[in-house]
Amino acid sequence: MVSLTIDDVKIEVPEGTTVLQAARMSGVEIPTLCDYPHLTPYGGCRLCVVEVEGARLLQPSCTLPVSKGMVVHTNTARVREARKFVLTLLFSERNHFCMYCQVSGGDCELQNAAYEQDMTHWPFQPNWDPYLVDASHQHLVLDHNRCILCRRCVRACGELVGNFTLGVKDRGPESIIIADLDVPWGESTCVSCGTCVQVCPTGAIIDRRSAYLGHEADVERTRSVCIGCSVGCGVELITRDNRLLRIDGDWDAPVNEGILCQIGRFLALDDERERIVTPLVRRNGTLKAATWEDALDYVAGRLKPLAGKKGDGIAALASTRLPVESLYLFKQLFADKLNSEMVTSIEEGVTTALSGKVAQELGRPFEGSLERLKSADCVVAIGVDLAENHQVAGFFVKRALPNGTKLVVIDPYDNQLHELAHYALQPQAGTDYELLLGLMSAIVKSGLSRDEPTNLSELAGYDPQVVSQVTGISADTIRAVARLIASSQRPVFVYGKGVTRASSPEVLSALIELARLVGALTPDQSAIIGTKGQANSLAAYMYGLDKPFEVDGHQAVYLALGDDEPSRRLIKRLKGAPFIAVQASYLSPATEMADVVLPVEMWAEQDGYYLNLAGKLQKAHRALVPPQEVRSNVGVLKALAARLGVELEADWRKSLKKRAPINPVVE
Amino acid sequence: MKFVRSLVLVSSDPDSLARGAQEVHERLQREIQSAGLQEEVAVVPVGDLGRHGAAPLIVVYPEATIYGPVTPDDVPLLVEEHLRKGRIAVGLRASARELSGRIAWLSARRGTLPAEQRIVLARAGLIDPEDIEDYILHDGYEALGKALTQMTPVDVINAIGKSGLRGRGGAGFPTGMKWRFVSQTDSYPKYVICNADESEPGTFKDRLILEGDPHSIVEAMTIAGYAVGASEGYIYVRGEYVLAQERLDKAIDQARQMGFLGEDIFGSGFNFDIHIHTGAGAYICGEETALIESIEGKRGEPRARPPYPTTHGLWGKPTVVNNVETLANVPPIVRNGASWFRRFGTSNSPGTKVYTILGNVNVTGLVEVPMGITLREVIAIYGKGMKDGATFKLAQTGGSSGSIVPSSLQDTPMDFDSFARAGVSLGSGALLICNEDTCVVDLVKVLLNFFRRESCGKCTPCRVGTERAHQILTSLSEGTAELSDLRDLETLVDGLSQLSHCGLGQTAAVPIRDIFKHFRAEVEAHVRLKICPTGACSMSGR
Amino acid sequence: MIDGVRDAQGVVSVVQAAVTRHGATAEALVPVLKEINDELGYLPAEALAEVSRLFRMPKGQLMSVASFYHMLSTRPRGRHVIQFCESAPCHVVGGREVWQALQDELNLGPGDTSPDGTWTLVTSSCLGICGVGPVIIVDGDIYGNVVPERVPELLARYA
Amino acid sequence: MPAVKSLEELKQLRDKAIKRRKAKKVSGRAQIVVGMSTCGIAVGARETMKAILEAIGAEGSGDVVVKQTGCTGLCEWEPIVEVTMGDEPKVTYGKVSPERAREILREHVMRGKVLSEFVISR
Repeated sequence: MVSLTIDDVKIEVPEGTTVLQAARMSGVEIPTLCDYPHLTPYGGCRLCVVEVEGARLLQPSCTLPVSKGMVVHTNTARVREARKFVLTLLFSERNHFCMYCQVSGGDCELQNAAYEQDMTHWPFQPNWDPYLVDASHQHLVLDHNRCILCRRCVRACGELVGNFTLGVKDRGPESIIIADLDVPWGESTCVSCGTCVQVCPTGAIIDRRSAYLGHEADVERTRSVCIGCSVGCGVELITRDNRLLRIDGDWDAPVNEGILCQIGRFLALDDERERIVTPLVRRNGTLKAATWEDALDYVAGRLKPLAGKKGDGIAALASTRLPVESLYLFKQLFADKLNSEMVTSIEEGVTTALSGKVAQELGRPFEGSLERLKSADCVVAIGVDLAENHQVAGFFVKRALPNGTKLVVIDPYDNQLHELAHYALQPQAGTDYELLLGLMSAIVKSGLSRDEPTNLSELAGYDPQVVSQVTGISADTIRAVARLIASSQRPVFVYGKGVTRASSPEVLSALIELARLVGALTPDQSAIIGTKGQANSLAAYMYGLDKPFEVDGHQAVYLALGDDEPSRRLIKRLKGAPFIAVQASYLSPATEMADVVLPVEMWAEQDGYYLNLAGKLQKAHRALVPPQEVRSNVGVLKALAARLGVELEADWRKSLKKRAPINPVVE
Repeated sequence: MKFVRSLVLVSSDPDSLARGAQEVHERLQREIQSAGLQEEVAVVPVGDLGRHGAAPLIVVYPEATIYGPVTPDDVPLLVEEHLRKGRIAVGLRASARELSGRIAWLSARRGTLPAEQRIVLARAGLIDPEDIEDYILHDGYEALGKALTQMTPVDVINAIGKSGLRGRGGAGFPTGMKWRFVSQTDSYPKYVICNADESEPGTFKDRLILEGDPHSIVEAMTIAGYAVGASEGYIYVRGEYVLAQERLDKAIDQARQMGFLGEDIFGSGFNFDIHIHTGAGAYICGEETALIESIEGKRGEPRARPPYPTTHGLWGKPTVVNNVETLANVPPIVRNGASWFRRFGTSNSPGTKVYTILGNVNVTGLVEVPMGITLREVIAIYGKGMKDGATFKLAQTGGSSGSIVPSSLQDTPMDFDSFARAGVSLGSGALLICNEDTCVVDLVKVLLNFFRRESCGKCTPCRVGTERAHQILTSLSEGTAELSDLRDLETLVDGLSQLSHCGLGQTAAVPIRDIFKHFRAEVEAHVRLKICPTGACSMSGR
Repeated sequence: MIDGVRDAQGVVSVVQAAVTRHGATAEALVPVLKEINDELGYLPAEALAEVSRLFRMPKGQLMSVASFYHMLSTRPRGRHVIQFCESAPCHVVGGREVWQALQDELNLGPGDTSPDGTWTLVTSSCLGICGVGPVIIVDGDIYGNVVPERVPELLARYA
Repeated sequence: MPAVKSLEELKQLRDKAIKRRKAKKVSGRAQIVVGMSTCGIAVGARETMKAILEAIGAEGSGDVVVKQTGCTGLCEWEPIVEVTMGDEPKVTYGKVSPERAREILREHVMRGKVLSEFVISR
């Protein structure tokens, strides 16, 4: 600990703390612009300067580490003059006429800083030169006129997302933010994660959708969980008048620490499907609006006679985007109470079969955590394209690469991570098993293994030379990759549903064995991460909702789609079903075929829990009030159960531990 | 170069001229001619020597004897006694009462020869820089041999420390202390970097050393490596210095062949090798942390300090960064000892300093003289006086440090401390001598254009401040400025010097501050009267 | 300097030659860019794309570095590049008049290239040859003690 | 060349070189040194060097050694040429254009007559 004095108050802070952090710890506010808590301090804007006794010049508090006995003054006349001077220069640099800017009025950090310093004008002649506005991006606009060159966007793009699309061209007064080799932003390698817009302090980067829709001052913010995929990123839903304006990453969310991907930030807002606002019942061949009483009675009437029937009873399918509570009620109602043998989820277990197996073999409820990925020095990605799906997990990998983390990608098919990988292995489809054993054999031969292989005799047949014949990957490459993985300190294995021959469990056994061999399985934590599917696919798996969906022969189909979109394959299978009830938020080919449609809340309207890919349980919160006739998924299932005369148990937590009941759920 | 035996300065300010200085000067030249001394004695009219009561004054070097007031009739005696017989013409000396004030220090310099003392440039222009044998013939690699076979690393650091050698890049940090910091840091590997990114306007001393004596740098870096425990060195050579790069390349090759680089140098078990890294046109890379960023393949933006390169330098490892001229002092110090080095210069700034003399003087060039010489001496002795007999107005002492030294300070000894006391900076040693036709606004506008071009753009004060200052100076020179612009300019001076991240922005303010301090009336004339007193500014927007 | 007819493959081979000579480590980046710039006259996008690939360096980062250094150009340049030293030492000994003479001959602003692609005129900070200022450099040939009258003759050597 | 492994070896190397050079001087050869630094080159040192080499070739004045050196800092006088005849003291010429270089060769090197009007130091 280091003790120092800030504004006459003595405090103790850990070594390596910056003066800015120390000041904030002791409740002293120092204005900043280029600094951002989640980015490496840059020391560029100079707004945060403070007076340090003994130092000739004012010091930037954001980059200055504390030292013993330091005496700091943050609000002397000299400091205030300096802040004003810095702001004066920034205002004179480009076009900062606030009245024409969409983020003025409380949203602009530059403007707010000026208000704090009681600035009403600036003495320097402003710069009248117009700068470009790059409006080529699908979601964002880059207006160089408002840019203060703080480089937060550049740092966020590199440090947080690992994408490095944004950069700074030229230098000095000519400096300008660019994308790639100075191409239009919309034509660049930008992945539209939008982290830049979230960190931009001014109106230089604005979001097309929410821009010019009023001030940030009168919005509501709701912390929730993104249900775009199984990563489970924390989000902040920004709403006004029951309208969703924007989605920000939640900086305090432990999973994603503020970053989001395009799906979570932008695409979630772009839902153009038609909303169902009242229950519908098919009469004379057409769906007609009905009361909830009529609709529920109709469904209950059709389902009740089918209770207990196997093969010719009810086939029930739930979306894995539904909250845990709904999945639990759904499972109870159809599997436990109505005794149907065909109760499953929309993923049909495809994405979770592997992880269930891994967890079982490891004797633990869930696999490795994403935290592990953030600190890995070697990532082996098998059958998963982290640039395409589960993108935020991909960002953790990409951003670690400049710090020396090695990446090995094993995927027979096109994979956007191939070009970033130190080794991009494309084995013949269906030869993953051989490749994994080849790697193990090479590790054992090189003497780098950290554990005794349990399958030593088997390995003998998988010399890299032999394996190269099967997989099409050269023996030298196999040896090199083996050396790379085995010599790293914190290797992490990420796999997805693309693992070929997924049906054969030995691939996974091999992967587990490989991980064990290189020390990636320690008693307290495993470094194997399966990416799984949608937001609640792990929960669906835990409730046993993971079998292939068969409609043929069943007399009724109940689909709890929520706001999910049915696949063409699913629609095909529904053809010819005698009775279809759909519990959904939007019109879709499935509702068109339905006999009864029960309107439910979409994701932003519901409260509920989600179990992410690493077994972390998180709560999503309602940010919007649903249309009047729309009910919650839980409410619909409960009402249906009541009509069927069935008692449902509400404690979903207990059963969530059932499938692998060894350790408690991480909460 | 013709090294004259005696140098005679004649004060020729308006006051002296009114009292007959012109006649004294002419008489002096005639007498010297008739005495046949014209090859040995140089007569130089200089500006104001101060002490108008005793004008016209004559100062004779090397004895620094001051005579005055001198009449034409005194001249024959003075020439006969002092210049022919070498005796001081006692009766003609200025009375002690007249020796107070600005020129009083002159007597303190009595006995100092107006000749050069070459330590770092000893071999430049003497040896074939592409021939290692020539270097060895002139004591080359002896210091390295001595260090490696007869001294411990601590001995070497102590020797450099005791010598009082201070960095010649501009800041004047004690070299021995820097080496000690690195040697005491317990993190490996360590690096030695030679900062050869010389880009100060008007400075080319390092180029001369690199082009004329490249082996001295190779030798010095190897000694530094031994002292601090580094086995790898980088020479960051300015991209524009193509010839220097070629010569260094050859020198390193030859040194490797003869075992002065590589493994087990001088049989001592010490290994060292040097890479050349070329810059690509960025003045800011002369700043040591920007230089390190540049070697690491990044934009040359200065890092936040602390931590300093001595603990977190290249690739985050302890690193010594020394300027070329600083390093060139190392082998002679190791060879001859610290006390030998202390014989030159002043006690706080021992050794010599290389100055480049440029601008409106008769002879431009580069000299290496002991620390503490004055501007007046440099102009008179080495510059051979002002060109076309013009009057000295100001000197600009090198880009980044950029002080503008008015003629009133030309008698301040040029060493780190005296200059600092006078509120000016010694800088890298460039002396741009300007005559009375130089407009300070025009000159500073050119300087600020340089700073805005070379600003890296990282910090607001420098990125915007240099631009705004240049804008205001331009409007001054065009006659379109208002009085409020002068206030803004002064605000910029304070902000730039107080808030900039690195030396570039901090010192960009210095020349502006200096002209406000020393030439305020001239600056204000551009606004109040809308005229340029020297006629240099076009005042097109008037 | 630039022949203007190098095809994409030619550009790539220049890049590869430079990388072969210096390597593809971080510290080789600036030297490699410099060599490519010398060879091609500037850094075309194809060359930077290839550097990005070989150094495994994202394009945005690469451009940030490449555009920082004034000896590197990311824009095409004329067949002959004239560097004019605009620093104070050259300025006070007649640099301004030489600049005027260059203007009279070429009528180009700083950084401009003549419409026929013959000349690019760039200003430069001090080149360290102040002892013989004013200084101009044409295609790497250094000329000192330049007086305005000499400018037409100097340019004629290249036209 | 074998690596130098001690101060003693370095001294021996130097002594040998000194002897070798002395022998050259006594033989009465002329040594011409041209200052070849960037500033010298900027004002024509290459042309001067070329003129000297061509003139020597053309007139077959065999016993002349031409060398280069760096810059002494006399920018004003560039290009600078030093002429040393045998063991006579060195004569330094300033502002040596190609024509002047040819003249120096003709008068000083061939006929031993120092062209004092161009001498800046001797």
